[in-house]
Amino acid sequence: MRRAVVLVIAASALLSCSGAPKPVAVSDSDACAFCRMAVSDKHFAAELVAPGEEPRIYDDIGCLVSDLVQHPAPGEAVAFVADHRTGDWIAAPDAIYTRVPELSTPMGSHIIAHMSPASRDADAAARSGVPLSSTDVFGPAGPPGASRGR
Amino acid sequence: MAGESVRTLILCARQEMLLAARSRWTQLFAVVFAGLSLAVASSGYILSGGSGLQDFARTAASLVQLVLLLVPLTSLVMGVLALTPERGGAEILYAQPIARPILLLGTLIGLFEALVAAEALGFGVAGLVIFARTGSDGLAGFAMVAAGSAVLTAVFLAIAALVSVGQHGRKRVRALAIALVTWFALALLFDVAVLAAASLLRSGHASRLLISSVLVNPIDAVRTASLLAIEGTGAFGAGSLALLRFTGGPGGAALLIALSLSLWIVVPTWTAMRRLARMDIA
Amino acid sequence: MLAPVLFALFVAQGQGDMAVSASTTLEQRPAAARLSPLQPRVDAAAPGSVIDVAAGTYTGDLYIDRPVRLVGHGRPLLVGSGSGSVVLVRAADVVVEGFDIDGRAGGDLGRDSSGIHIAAPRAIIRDCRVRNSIFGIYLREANGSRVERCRIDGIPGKSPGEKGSGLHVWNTDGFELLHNEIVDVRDGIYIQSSPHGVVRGNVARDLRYGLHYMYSDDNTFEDNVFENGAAGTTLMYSRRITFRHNQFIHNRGFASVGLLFKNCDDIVAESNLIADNARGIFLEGSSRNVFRGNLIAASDIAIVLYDSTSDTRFTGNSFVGNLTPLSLSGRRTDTIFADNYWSGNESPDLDGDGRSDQPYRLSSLFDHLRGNLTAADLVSRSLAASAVAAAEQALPVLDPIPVVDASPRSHPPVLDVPTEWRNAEVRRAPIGLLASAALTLVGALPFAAGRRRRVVLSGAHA
Amino acid sequence: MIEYRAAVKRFGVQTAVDAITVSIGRGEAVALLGPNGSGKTTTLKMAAGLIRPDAGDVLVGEPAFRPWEPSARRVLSYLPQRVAFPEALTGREIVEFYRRLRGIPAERSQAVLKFASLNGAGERAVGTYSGGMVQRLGLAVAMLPEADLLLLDEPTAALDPDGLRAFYALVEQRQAAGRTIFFTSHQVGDVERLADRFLVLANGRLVAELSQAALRDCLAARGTMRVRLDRDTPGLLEAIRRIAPSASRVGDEIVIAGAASLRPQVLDLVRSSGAQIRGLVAEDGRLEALYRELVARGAEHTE
Repeated sequence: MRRAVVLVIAASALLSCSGAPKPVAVSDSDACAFCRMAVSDKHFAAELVAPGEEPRIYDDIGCLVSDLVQHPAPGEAVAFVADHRTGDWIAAPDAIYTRVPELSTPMGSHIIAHMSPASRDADAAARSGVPLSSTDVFGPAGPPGASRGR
Repeated sequence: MAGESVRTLILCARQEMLLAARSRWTQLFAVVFAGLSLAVASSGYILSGGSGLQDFARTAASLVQLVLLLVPLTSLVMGVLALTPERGGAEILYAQPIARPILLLGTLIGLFEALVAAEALGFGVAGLVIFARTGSDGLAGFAMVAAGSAVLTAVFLAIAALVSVGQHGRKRVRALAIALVTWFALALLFDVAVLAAASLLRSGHASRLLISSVLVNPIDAVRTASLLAIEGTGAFGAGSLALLRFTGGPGGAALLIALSLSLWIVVPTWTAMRRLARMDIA
Repeated sequence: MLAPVLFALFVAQGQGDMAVSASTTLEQRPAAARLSPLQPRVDAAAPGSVIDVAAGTYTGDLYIDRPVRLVGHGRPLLVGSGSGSVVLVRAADVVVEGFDIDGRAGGDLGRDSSGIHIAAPRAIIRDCRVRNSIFGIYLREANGSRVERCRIDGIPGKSPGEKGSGLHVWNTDGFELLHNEIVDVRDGIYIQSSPHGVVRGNVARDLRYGLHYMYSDDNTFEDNVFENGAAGTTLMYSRRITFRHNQFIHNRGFASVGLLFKNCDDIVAESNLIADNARGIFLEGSSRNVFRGNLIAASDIAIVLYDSTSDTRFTGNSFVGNLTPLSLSGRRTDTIFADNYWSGNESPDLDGDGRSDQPYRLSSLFDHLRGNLTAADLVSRSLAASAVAAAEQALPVLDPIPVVDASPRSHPPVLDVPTEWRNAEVRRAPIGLLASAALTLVGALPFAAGRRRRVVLSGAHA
Repeated sequence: MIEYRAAVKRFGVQTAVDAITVSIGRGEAVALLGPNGSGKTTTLKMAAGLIRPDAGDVLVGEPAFRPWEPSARRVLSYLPQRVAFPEALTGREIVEFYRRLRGIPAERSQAVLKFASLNGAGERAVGTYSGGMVQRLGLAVAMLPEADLLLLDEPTAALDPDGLRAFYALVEQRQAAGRTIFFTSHQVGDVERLADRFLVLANGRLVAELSQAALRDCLAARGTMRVRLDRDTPGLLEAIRRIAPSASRVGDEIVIAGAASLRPQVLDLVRSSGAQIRGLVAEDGRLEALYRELVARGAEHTE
């Protein structure tokens, strides 16, 4: 009995340890929180992480944008987008965006993100694209989350 | 010295197994478990309203439910009955020049063997029906269910040992009552409480609470492991994904479940042994 | 300057009112070095002529720019150059039949590299087998084309993100996909911005989605089998799709679902079999849909309903052997359930009108909880979940949003659903039987040995 | 063989055994007497290693070990007041189990079963035994080892005649072999003949310790003589009271309590009074009387 109590306390300790939102890895089996399609290609993915909430994962940056219109993010939420070349997560305010009309993204937004101009330059798929600012993508308020000071 | 202890363990285990094999309760359990397993295995095929869906996973999942319902309760009750001897039964045993923990451990092993034998009988009978009609794809899952049943037996015998220690003679009824309350708490109250708490929390916290509780509660842990083994990651829909993300993948989940269940076996047994070693047989 | 436009575009698209327009640039005639030895015969053919190809292996890509009929005899094998599509159809009224095509895993997703890539109207592809190709057969603005009796196998070992569709239809008005078999691709049949299509008698299995509509109105599909995928069929941002007599079966992954509706309106689903799925039917943001005479069986959850769904009717369906009939996400629903059969309904029919005398309650407190909290799935099959349901039977006030079938059938209706799945083969597992027999024996042994017997003591004498 | 050094045992607020110090040597047969609840069983269980003292110490064997160390219990065999065995097992299976547990040669099983008059019932389940048979089975288990120290808790209380016979035979045989026997009783009469020495407990305290000789003296000193006379002789009672002050007349008898040495003088007085003696009963003191007296005295001490 006493042990069970200790375990419950340990479990609640686990629950309470949530610092700054961190991105979670995407699996094939994740469904897009907006369009419900499987997130099959992590290079186009995005996600919204808020403390104490389940992460919301999107298969396309466009889905993140659309979902934010319908369900505004809580104040502490941070959005992440995948670097199209490497698949690594970048805080959405820090990413640079490109619209590539020739590239079909899972939901057809044609928008991809990169960590830096260097990463974009190294990505053959982005060459024919048009650079966008984060307000171009997310509207005047910009993406949820503060810039991580790059 | 160690060899002698092992010999004593085997002796006690064999004695207890003989006793349990002759016990009406064990025999009743074996018959009921085999009967219900057989019923589950046979009815798995007429589940879908006469359309004859042959679904191994469904059948095996029903077997899991049967195990989760019967095995903890039986193990607790059998354990308490065997470990709370009548007045005068404990004294003559514990006055022998054998450390009490060894006697307890031996008894537990014997009980475990007898109950697992009864369960094996049930699984064997069910398996004969199941594998006469489905391929061998489900073999690993089926073995996993049987193993889960054995683990659950060990867990609840360990709890029975902890509940029973020192409760011989007239205190037997008290031990039995405590055992039943423990069963009720682990089988039902715990999950209900967790669900109630989760419904009040934010989604992330609620997820983590639910997942931790499923790992912590031995009945939930065995159910989760067995159903994942049978049905794969589809067993709990998106819940499986949350679980695997929390535990860092199937390996991590297996490890945590194994750890939780080992603790449930080792800690109560060890505590019971320690308490028995120090207590007065008044 | 661009920003507001772009932003508005996403939002509009999110509402499902807009078709996606742009795509990649069209692949043109490959360089001479990549061309197939058959290319000169095509280049020399008069429009309307038949090119007969004998058995053999032909390596290189084939560019068809005139209305010809390419007929393989003895299943000639066309092996692509490995840098793009193998057969490119660029003229109307082309027929290709009787070929095996190997894409050599070449080309890339962004360029729509396919076994057969069609960008012209009224093509007919028949009796072809495509393997090792990113896309199987691609219809791009190919109005009135038909693909029949083809078999597509994807590139083994690739992740879904790297694969293309088996049959891909884009911006095509009017098409027929008949009796094809598709295995191990991303989506079996993917239809985008393409109205007036017919999809009939196909089998798609072991893949992500069996059939996937995006922004494609006025479509029909029937007599297909969608098996063992992340979803049987997903209908997204489309209207007026009618489908009947299909099978959505064995879709059993994490988030797997037999049928998924996302922002689809005016859909009619009739006489389909939706069985053995993790979730049978998933409905979100969809309106005015009708489900009639379907059999929904052996799912963990028969229907997942988001409160963004409106004005949807389930009538005359049979729900059999599902662990849970309904999971409702959100706070309300106006979905109508009437005249369905529910195997979990035990309420009697005393007046003999074929309907239970009591309405059947589909919702429960627990299902409501799990509808809004995915991890609750983990305890969905616990005693606690059953206890919560039982408590609610006694105290219906516990259910926050009651959903009922007002006139549940007391007996399963006779439905015109496909039946092949019922006769799954009976297999035997000798190892399983042997192990079970051993288990029975081992289990019985202690009980047999425990029977009292005379103990003979060595050296026992007075 | 057994040594209690200011051993104390409390159960909650109650002190069951209160600083007992006593030593029992090899080959002694010592009886522990006292009323119910005086701490006899607790004292015995401390020697059997079933109960640990809260303070003080208990040692058994030579060399001496604390009996709650399992190996120390090799020297002893303990028979509780009431035994119980699993009903589904046969007598023989139980004896065999304990025999193997202590690593005793196989032929002992048959011997002890026979000794306890159970050789006919050895193959029957214990569930079919009478209470006396179960107790005899306990005796059989207790005599399996040739233990140097026999600890017996109320051994005769639940025994049937067969059991009593076996029990006396066992004790005499072990005494003859120089084993130590420590047992409790509150049915003193049955065990008088077995013990060399008597310890009397009251409220957990040792109130008296008597050798058999001292016990005999005590008993003699607490004897009674009742003389029935044919007629009433005035002055005789007063004459007797001069040498035996407790003398009294009860009906037609004169009852004289006191040491046996007084009796000749008393009889002389009777004879000289001229009365005829119709009946005469002379007996030593009963153990119960002594024991009640000692308990009463012990109770005074505690207050």
